[in-house]
Amino acid sequence: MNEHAPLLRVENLSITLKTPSGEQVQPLRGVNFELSRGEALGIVGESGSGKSMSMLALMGLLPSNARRDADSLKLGDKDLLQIEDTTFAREIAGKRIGMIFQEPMTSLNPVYTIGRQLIETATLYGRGTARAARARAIELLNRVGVPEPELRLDQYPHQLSGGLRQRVMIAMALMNEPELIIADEPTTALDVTIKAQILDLLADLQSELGMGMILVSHDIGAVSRAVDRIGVMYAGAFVEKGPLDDVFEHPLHPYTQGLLQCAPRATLAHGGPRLGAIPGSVPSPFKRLTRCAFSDRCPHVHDACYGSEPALRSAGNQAYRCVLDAEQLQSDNDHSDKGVVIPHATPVQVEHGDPPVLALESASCVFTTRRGLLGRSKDNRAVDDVSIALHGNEILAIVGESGSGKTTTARMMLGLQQPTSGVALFRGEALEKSTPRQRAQLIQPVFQDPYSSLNPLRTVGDSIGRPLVVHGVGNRASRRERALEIMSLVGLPERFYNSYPNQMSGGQRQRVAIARALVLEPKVLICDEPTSALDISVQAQILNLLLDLRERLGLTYLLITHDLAVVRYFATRVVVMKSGQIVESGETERVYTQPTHPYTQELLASISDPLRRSA
Amino acid sequence: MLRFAIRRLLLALAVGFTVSLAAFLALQLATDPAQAIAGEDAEPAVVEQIRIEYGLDRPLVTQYVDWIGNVVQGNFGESFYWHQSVADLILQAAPTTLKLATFSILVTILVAIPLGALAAMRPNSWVDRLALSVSVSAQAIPNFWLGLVVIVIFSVHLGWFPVAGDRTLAHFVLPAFVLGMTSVPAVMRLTRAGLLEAFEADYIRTARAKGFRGYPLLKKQALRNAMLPVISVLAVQLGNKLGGAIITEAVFSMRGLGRLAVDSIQGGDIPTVQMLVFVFAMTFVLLTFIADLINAWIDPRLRLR
Amino acid sequence: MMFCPLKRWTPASAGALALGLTMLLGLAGCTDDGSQDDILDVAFQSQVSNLDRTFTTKREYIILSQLIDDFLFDVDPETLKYEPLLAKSYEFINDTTLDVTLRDGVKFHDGSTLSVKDVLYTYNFVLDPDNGARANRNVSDWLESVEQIGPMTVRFHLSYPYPLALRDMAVTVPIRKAGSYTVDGELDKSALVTRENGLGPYEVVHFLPGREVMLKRFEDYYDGSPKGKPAIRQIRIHTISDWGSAQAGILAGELDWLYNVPGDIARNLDASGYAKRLVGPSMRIGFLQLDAAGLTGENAPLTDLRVRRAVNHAINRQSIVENLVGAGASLIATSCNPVQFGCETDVQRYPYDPRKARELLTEAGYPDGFPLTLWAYRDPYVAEAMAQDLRDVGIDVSLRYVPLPVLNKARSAGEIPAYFGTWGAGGTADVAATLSVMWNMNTDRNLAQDPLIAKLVASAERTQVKETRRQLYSRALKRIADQAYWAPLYVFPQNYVVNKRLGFPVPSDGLPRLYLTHWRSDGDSTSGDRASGGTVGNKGGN
Amino acid sequence: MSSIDNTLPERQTSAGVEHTESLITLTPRQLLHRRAFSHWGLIIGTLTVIALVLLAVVGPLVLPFDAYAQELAGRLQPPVWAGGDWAHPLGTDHLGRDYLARLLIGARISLTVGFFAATLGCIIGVTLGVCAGYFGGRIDQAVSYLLTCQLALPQILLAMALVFLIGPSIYVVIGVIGVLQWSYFLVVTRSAVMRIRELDYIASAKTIGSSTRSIFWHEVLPNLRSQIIVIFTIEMGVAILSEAALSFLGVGIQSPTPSWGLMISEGRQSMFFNPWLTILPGIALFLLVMGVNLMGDGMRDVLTPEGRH
Repeated sequence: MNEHAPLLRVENLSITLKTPSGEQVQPLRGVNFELSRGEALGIVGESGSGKSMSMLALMGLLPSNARRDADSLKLGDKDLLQIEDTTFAREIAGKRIGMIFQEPMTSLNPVYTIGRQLIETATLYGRGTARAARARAIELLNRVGVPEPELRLDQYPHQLSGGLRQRVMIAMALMNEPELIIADEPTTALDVTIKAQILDLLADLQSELGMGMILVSHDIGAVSRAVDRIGVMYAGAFVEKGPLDDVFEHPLHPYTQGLLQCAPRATLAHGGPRLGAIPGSVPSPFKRLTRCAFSDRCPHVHDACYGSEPALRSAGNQAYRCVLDAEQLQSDNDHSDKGVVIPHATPVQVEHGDPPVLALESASCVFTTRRGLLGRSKDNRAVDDVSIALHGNEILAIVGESGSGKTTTARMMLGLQQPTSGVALFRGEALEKSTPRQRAQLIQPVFQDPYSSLNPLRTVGDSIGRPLVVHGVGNRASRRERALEIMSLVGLPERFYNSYPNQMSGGQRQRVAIARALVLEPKVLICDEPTSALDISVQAQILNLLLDLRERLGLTYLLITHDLAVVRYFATRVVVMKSGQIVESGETERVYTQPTHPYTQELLASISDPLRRSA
Repeated sequence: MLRFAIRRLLLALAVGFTVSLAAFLALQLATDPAQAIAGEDAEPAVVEQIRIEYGLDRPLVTQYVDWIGNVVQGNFGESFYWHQSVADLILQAAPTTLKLATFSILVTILVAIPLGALAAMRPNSWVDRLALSVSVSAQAIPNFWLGLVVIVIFSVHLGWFPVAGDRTLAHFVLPAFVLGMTSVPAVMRLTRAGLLEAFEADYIRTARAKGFRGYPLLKKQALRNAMLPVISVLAVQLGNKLGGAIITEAVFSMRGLGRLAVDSIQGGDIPTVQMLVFVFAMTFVLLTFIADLINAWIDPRLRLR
Repeated sequence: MMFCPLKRWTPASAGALALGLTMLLGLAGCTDDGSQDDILDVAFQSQVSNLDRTFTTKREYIILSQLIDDFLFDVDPETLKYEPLLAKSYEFINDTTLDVTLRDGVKFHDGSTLSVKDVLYTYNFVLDPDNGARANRNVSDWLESVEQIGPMTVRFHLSYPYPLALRDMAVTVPIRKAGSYTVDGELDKSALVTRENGLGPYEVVHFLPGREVMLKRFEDYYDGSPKGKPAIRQIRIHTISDWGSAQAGILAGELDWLYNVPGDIARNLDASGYAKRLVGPSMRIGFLQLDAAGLTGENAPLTDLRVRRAVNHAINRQSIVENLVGAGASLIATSCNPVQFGCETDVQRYPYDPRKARELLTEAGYPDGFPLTLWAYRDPYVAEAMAQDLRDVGIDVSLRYVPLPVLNKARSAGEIPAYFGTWGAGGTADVAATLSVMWNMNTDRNLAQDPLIAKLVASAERTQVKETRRQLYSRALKRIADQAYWAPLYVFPQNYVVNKRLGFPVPSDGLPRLYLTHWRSDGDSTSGDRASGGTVGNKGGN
Repeated sequence: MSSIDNTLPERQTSAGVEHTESLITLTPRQLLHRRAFSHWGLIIGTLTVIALVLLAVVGPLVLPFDAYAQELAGRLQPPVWAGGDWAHPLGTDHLGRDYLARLLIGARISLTVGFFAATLGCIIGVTLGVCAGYFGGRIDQAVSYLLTCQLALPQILLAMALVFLIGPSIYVVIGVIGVLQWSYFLVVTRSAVMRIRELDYIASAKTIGSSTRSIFWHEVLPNLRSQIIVIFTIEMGVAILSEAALSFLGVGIQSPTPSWGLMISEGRQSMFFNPWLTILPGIALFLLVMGVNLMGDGMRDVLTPEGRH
């Protein structure tokens, strides 16, 4: 048709899922957007918001129990609603639309070579000759930054690192020179430094090749690195759309506002304002919504919100879904942002003078693997000569990428892992000299995955009361009382007492885990990635809770994380680890502002902050 | 690779000797081989003569250690009962069992894998239900009984196949069917499960995004991954069939290794039983080794070892 | 055999089956007439692992040996008399000297001619204990030496007057060609295991151990043999150890001859019209052996005579024989087969009387019975019926049905209080073959350990005077019955199931002579040619 | 407490599409019930097994037939539909014993052997599996070797030798089958324990000071329960068939005790002439094993839905 027709037009796209129990679910409820040629659109939202689902719907990759409805679904002048799935597969999929997925580890077929997988994309249905495809594959691998491409063609996915695999995925998506490339959470599984490289590569390729690109992510910072426009999804629909800078600078929808406020920012100095958490979590897609989807979490909610779901309204370049006027929303946001500055939890006096509460001295940890009774053993040095001191009341963060040894370090400090050499000290005494029960009363962990940290067969009350049972404290009634007390401390309503973990959301489970850790009144909490499995709004709730608890109970935290933003917001002191060794440590602000080690500098360079970019 | 092969061979030997020791002890304690050799009406003097002649009066430890020594030197011993070298006996009986095992595993493959694949392509369809019914039934039918039933129907009433024995290929049709059906449930379920799991894998989503659909998706993307556990199980099943076709061989009066084993046990022929058990165990371990090799060929991730 | 095209059905033609089902059904009806190919298909239950009678003892080998070997003497299947076979004539010079003159022109299967040298070699081989011939124990006992005294005459020197010398020569010592067991100058006992060089009416075509023996008529078999020239060209011996398959084989026309067939099966097959059943006598008797000596424990209940008598009274032999064993069986009250020489039948009898049995048990101090393990290795139904009879009088019997080697092991370890035993006496019509084995003091078969009986039997074995022997045996058997050491049961019938077109003379000693079989031209005759050995060949040519 | 501003909203919600809201409000037990009562295979299997158990338990007490009484004169009578009479509805066997009564007692034998053999196998397999999975290292390697030996051992051969050695009785049969059938328990518990061992709630139990034994009993074993129940059921089916096979080969249950496998073997002698002797126990065996297997499959679907395929 004409040159000015949008590359992609999606009107009122909905998905209905039928569950095995016969219920109807609507994970996507009327999504509209357009994408011009050469434009990059970012779609952000928390898990369950429907962002990935809408992309799968576009590509015809929905599960068999899903039904797709739309008023219009057009790629250029091709009406995708009118063509058979086989035609779509032949003419569109992989040819005019290329797609990149989240998990580079599993998204490539492990049993075939890289070359075969690249080439088959271009030869399927007689799209091209194998020889041409091979040349194209080499050229593309070169372009996406895969060294020695000809060698790589004969390698298998497991022989490549995660970053390289994602580059291969990108090359694969580009094999047939698509008009549109869809990247669904392309960097979520990657380490921070790689993440930045991949995003920059995508942005470069998009502008260089003039393709349309849709970048889907839960990470606002990541998206901001590579797109022009942004759409924010909530509960199966867009709540706000607009040019990147406009949306970030003047968020209109209360959800967008909340989202921006609750993300800790690596560019803001430690001890900034308290995170603006959005209470609650995303509504279930099982409810038929007859009101604003955000109404039960919204600070501005009033009667009009319950009548029906508001339509998208436009304000300048932006569009938003709210009953309130743009000006009012704008001012409310400014008000909450600058007016009532909720302060960061008051810094508690750190007892640097005293001997450290918990320390590792020249600790190393070597794992020996042996294959079979007669096999040769192989040593893997996970932690190499690490000394860390944790002082009373401080929040010490250990930061590093995967494989840096930070979790092993934490396990040694918990007493779960014996150092191969060196020693773990608690208040100057060797940790191993104390009994597990003595340790338990002083140090407790909070783990990363709230799904695996609770025994699925125990109720919340039982899980929280379990340490008391093990330590033989109190009787049944007193334990129940104590558990309820702690539940209220961590913000869990009493009615959860008899619930099972499978009945709870991730944030709620993490509260249960924290409650269980607190029930013995320990002095130190060792938090291993406590929020990395949680949505960003829930992360803020948990971080705030941890800060409040520290203030109330005088706790000392050891935080293990890969998230540089969380560290700067949360920690008083930071230790940077790489390959089992400490490369840098010091006061948080000092490390963030004057990093000395090149690796720290590299880490910090990978930070992408939407507001800093727009600023 | 070579180290791996050698290690597997050592494992096979160790397992073989351990297992044959169990057989040796069990039989020594249970039967009187000398009497078995002599037969029903033998006179005691003859039995005693036989006992000395075959060295059955020596201490058990000596007997077993001597046996190991002989096996290591490649001497598999003389059967008391059959008056032949055990190696010859096994070589004579092996073709029948090998044929039976091969045909029956072919039956298994030809029935189970297509059925499992069809079921996986259309989960919860009528094909799936049919496949499930076949598997549930095949799992519940005692195979010795099925053997009798098919003999009555196909051999005696219809006269299509010979009744018993192993002379011609036609003799193998019914037993291979009966024995093959015993492995169908496991293999079919694994095929179906493997494919369903593969279909849900991320790389299949990638392939679908590239334009793969339908049969090419199954054949070029999912099948190879799904076959890994199937191949391991087929190896185990083949091992069981080589070592354990006892009932089928009994029902169809075939004279393969299973029959040889039963006769040797009943006849208290320790050298034969010991060697059979040893060979079975070795075969089993080596078959799993071969399955591992095939799997490593299919899946490059397994080649690291 | 079945010359059905379907025999060549292979998996490859699976498609054809689906397409032409109807056609195939039509073809499936093609019948098998065993006589067409002139092969007699025979099934043994027990596998044949060795063709050499010199080193084997089982019944199957004796049958086989009848076909491929000849002996100096032969047992007439009708009269059970010992007749010269390879011998042209014989003469007892005195009690301990026997001269045997050989026939002329007798050929081995390899074409060489039988000479005195071969006979001397054979007997000397057997006499040397180092050679391990199975007959050594029997023969070396009574035979001192052999020597040549004429061009075709051999003299046997006996150590003492031995009544069963001719039997041993007729059953246990097949004549071998001189040097048969010497291979490359060394003794090789397995020289003839797979490829016999015999003198018998059939020669081996091929032998698959444990599986199949194929024999063909030996065309150079000597004229004038009492065995006669065989009628059927080939005999194939299968091993089918299971009665289900054997029946199926008969029904499908794949087998022509079965023996030792359980009564039920024989009856059923006969009634089916596919084959006919022939019943003949056998030498085998069945009995319960009781631990009278207390081998399983000094105060074992069976050491008490009253308990043993109770056991004898408790078993309903009549019902068992009528219902389970079937036609051809006969009850016995004494511990031997009445057709045997010396088998005294006028002994103490214990008729079926459960009440008496209970009384005896009460008398013996077991009013509530006692636990007893009854062992058995064959005829499970009979064993079960007996177990039930014993339970009915209050003995708490648990039946232990095991393969023979297991039973033997337990018996030699003295762990068997009672077992259901059988004894075929090697087909010998003389109680010596039963009593000397069962009642000497050294055998673990002797659960009574009665020295008196052992002595009687031993002295009977050392005399050639028939009447003396008869009296000694009679005393022994009467004592056995008085003491109720055994519970004698019945003489086994010998059931044969044969192709309806097969002529097979039923032997009176239970040892089938397959060389006497022939195809009948009168087709479906129902009259079994019972013991009609005379109808075939020229028996008794001497 | 009230100073903490982030208490949860009253309305409970979920983020995942994979969970349905109504399911998420159920306790694990309710979830189980709901899944169980909508699973047809499970229902049919369970009903079959219950029916057979009732027949086995109650039948012999109610019916006027004796499974052991021999009546040699009345042997091999056909069932009623084949010309027999109601004195013996399913006819009589080779010794004139009532076939119906024997079939019912045979059900007891099958169930008893199946249950106890699976129990024995379960104890052995789970013990080894938990040890191997939890401790790993040399213990794991030793157990693996044991497993290889067990798998490499032709089971029927050893079973025969053992039965000859010890003498056939129901205890020996249970022992033999149990001792030879634990590999599945071992393999599954081993890998499950290896997985559970790495879960954070085990680490958490350690850090609250639980002893290893307490972790075994309170954290690991309860979470194996579903898998063990499922395997137990499946292995029970296998054990029932194994018993039948051993008895068929004459090295299992000893007559006069009726076992279906033994009855098939006895009936086999006259299968061409008295086919019911073979067919009836075969069908009974088929029904029971199918019932047990359907139950096992159903329980797998219901108890461990994550491994549904």
